[in-house]
Amino acid sequence: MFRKVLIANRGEIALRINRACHELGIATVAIFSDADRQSLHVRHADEAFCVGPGPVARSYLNIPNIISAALISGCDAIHPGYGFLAENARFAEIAADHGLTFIGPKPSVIAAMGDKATAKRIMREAGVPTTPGSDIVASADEALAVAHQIGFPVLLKATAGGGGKGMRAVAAAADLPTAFATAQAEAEASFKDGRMYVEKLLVNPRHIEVQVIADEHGGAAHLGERDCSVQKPSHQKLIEEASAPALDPELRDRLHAVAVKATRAVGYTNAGTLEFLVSGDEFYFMEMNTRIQVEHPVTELIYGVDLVKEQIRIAAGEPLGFTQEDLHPHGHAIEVRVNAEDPDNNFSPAAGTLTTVVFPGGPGIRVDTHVYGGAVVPPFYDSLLAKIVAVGRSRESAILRMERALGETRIEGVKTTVEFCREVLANEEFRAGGIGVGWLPAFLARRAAVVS
Amino acid sequence: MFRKVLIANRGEIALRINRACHELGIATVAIFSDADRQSLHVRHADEAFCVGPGPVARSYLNIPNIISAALISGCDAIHPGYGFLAENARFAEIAADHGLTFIGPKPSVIAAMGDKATAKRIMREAGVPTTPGSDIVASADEALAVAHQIGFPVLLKATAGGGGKGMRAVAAAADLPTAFATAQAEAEASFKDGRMYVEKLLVNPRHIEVQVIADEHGGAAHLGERDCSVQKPSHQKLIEEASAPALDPELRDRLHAVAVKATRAVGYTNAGTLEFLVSGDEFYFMEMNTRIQVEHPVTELIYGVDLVKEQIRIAAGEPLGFTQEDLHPHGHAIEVRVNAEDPDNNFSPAAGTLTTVVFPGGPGIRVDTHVYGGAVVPPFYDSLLAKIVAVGRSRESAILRMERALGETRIEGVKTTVEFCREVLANEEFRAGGIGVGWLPAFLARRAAVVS
Amino acid sequence: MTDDVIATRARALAGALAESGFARLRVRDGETEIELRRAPRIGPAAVVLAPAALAGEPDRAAERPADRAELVSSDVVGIVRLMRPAIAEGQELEGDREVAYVETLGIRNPVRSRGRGRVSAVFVTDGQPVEYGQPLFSIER
Amino acid sequence: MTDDVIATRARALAGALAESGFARLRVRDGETEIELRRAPRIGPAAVVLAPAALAGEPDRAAERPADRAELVSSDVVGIVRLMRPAIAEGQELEGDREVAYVETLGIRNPVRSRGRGRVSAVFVTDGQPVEYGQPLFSIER
Repeated sequence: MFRKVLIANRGEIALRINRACHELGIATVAIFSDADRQSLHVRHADEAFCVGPGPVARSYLNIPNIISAALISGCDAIHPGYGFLAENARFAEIAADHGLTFIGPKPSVIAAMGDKATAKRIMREAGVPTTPGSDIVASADEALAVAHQIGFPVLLKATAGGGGKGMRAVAAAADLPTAFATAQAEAEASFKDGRMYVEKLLVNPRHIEVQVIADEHGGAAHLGERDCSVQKPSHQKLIEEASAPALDPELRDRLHAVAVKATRAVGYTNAGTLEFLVSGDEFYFMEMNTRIQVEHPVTELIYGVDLVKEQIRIAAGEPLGFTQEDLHPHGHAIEVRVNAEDPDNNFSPAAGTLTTVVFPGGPGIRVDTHVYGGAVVPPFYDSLLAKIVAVGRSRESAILRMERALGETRIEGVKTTVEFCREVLANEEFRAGGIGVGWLPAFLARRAAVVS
Repeated sequence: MFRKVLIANRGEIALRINRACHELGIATVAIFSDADRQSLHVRHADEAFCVGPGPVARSYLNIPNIISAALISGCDAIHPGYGFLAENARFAEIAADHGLTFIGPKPSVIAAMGDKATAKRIMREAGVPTTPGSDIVASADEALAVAHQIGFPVLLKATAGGGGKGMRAVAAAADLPTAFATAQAEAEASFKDGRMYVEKLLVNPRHIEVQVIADEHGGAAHLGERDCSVQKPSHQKLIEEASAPALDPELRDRLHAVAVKATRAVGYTNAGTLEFLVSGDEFYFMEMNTRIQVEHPVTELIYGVDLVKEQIRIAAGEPLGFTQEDLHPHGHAIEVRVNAEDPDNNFSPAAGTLTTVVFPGGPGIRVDTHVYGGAVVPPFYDSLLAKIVAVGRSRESAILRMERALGETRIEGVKTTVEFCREVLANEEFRAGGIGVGWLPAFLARRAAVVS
Repeated sequence: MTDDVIATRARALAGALAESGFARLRVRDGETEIELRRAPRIGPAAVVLAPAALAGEPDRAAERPADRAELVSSDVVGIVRLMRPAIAEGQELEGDREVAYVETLGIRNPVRSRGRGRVSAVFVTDGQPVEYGQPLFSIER
Repeated sequence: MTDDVIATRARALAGALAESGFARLRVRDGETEIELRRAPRIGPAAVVLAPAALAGEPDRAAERPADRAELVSSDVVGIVRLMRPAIAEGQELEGDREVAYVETLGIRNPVRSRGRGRVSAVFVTDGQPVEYGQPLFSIER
């Protein structure tokens, strides 16, 4: 087992990793930017290094300073968390070159899954259903031919795309040439890579993802699925659940089986997530995240497995402590992301000082957070302040518990998503279960119409 | 099910009950003293009534004002929590007389278990082993005869005793007459009841208690045992665990079986706890607590049962939602009591304003508390500020998790038991498991010797 | 602001005043002005509740004999019953009569006027539930 | 207090000063006095670290040309290497020479003296690990 781990992240996930390390008896080294000097992740680590000023490019993405901090402090491994350098294959390689174990899959797997077109091709070859569509198309005409073949509506996507850039939804043939030209221009400008492909556009699918885990000795298992269909118009997840409600048991079994098969096929090691779009009784591979996810606690709560500890054990060469047969979910878990955002203003992020911070407690409640009364929310980073997670025997009891937990929560100083999420939880359609990714944007539109 | 419940308590247990009610869709009414106006239990309840000034006799023990608040606000039930009026049979009767359901066992059972000598006799008759000893003895001579029969050391106890008053340990026959006289005088002065009995004094036994639950339809089950042997010299519990470590499986099974048998024999309904002293491979009934215990969360965490919700359901006439066969413990849980006390000064309680309050979070951690940054700790009440509970797959992982959780905890403004409990958790004898109730006082004595 | 709300706020402010160590606290909020002064005599902080009109007359408000107003509060949780003729604002009191009682589990807890004075405010209506410490009325002595 | 500790505190105080909007901050703690003044020029806050002896000479401390002291900090995380002859307190500097470098993953990040001045404090020793923003030395210009 490792003696000392550098945590190449900030915020709640840095604390999460710090907790796992300490519970395993491993010393920790935090990194921080000038803006995070007072952060809890710095206070709780055994050592801490300032690696740069507030802006991420100069601190949390500053590979030389981060690797240097790991070497100076005598670390033998680096945990990247999520975001920042978590899916940066080059960072993983540089770490390895300096004798540091990167807690995650092999760099080649990170790189393959990081390229969307490559990932889709690999998965298709492994027998995983992917959205009907093309490989790279050379022109708008070629895209049009594919679109006619798979049927409208379609999605034009840049293979290097991300954050909605280089992507256009096209409802009819007449609109395609213009959409292709603008999306390609956007991709060239943003990513210096204008390669485009065409995909069938699913109407209001569900976002369902499967948690997988694999060791370096051939052991692999899934830890069920999560439903992350409550997404902001920006496609960012807001509320997640495990298990997925109102999901056909046969479809669920197929999802799980395909996920484990794919994990083995790509030679995956460590924890990962396969994201699928589910439409009717079909599912399509979307992407694989080669890291721990924000929403991993809902899985932990129903499976009783500490995923971050497992990540560390696997990276240290240990075999999985369980087989598929040992894993049985109990109850239902739901997570609400408490973001420093204004839901009434397009979820625009807020920065400032948190004057009051009271989190919920009691039975069935888990809170993962790095903030406290008096903490400053810097303007440079993700707006996630806390994850509140509720577990109950049934989905209904978990939702009721979450409602009372949000009722206990008091955060003052910045606007947050707490009250908005209470509205969502109270909604009958949400409560019925099985909503698609288009539901929250439609809910927001209805809500705005009522207000105005 | 009830529509509205009055919570006749304060502090963390009032919040705990409030949570259970809200998760069941029941409205709540809090009561509070003038000193608790800013308390979270007041803020989170649907309604709140001030029932008197700070001192408990005029507020939290003020039966007319409490019942009146319940009637005025239209409650149909009262949950007493622990302490205060929780084991006051008269309060339960008065509530019933006013048409309010008392969430607990029948008043007659509360009364019978509240008298130690009666409780022991009833249990003995039900086939539960009790400490060898006498019924009421009329004189020191009679006590001496009993002592010779059961063997020294013995304990002289007032049947009305409590808090160590009217109790004397006697090592040899020569010391008995004087001890008897002083203990009896003390009992007469304190309780106006000088009736005494004699009991075998067990040397450094373990305090192990069994959680039981029974409905009004003949359903009864146990939820395993808790080890509460880490006790301050005042016999107050400080750290509790479920399950009990290093306990012979056969002895454990006997304890569980006897507890359920006794529960049925006394016609017990609702949640209760049978406390035993365990010495070698024998166990002896000590007392039965006819209420929820402070340390109930350790049981909840390993059994996945919400005991307070079950209390409410049972009082509303519902049958238990499970049978003994449905109940299986998973993992190990440990609770640390964070008290506003100075461990270096005989755990003398402290009052004041909490300038900083940061509680731990993350996987496997539950916090039950009513305090927050800026909260005032009044001088009138129990010193319990918070219960931090950790659950893990094994006792070792639960202890490691608790150590990191206590490391994250920051409470400033009053002295607390946090750092002291970390010392206890780090101790090899504690970690080995199976220590007796004499262990912590001895640990304190050794510690004081080192310091001086 | 209803009298109920004013009373609740006044009680909260009285707590704040007691803790602050200041002798006087004035809060103006829209149409209502609440002023509290620490009573020089033994007893709870005196409370003066000035109606809206006074907000425009600061001088008069400042000159009022505020430290001579006495707050009469409930000692129990129960239902308040006003004796006939019902006590009213502006009424002059004499002697020591039972002006109201608070009923708790069928027991009558009398509230007495305790000497001369002028009723400066009545915070409760007949049949209203009250908690411990809730102001019933204030009397200028 | 070791220089290490002083440096750490000075950096924390510099942050506090920057946030406060005040032009000057002085902390006296036992034998050490740390005084910070906002630099009138563009650039980071100037830091003056006064040794213990100065605590008894408030006038001199107040009169020092504090706003002319410049703090030289590390821009990277790495190991500091002092060039020979090693920079020392009291040393007069001229020109723009490389007085040290910080080694990060084998890359040499030079630290230059940038003109005339007198070394008023050296906070690091040769071979010491430093983090981003860690003061290396201060120079009075």
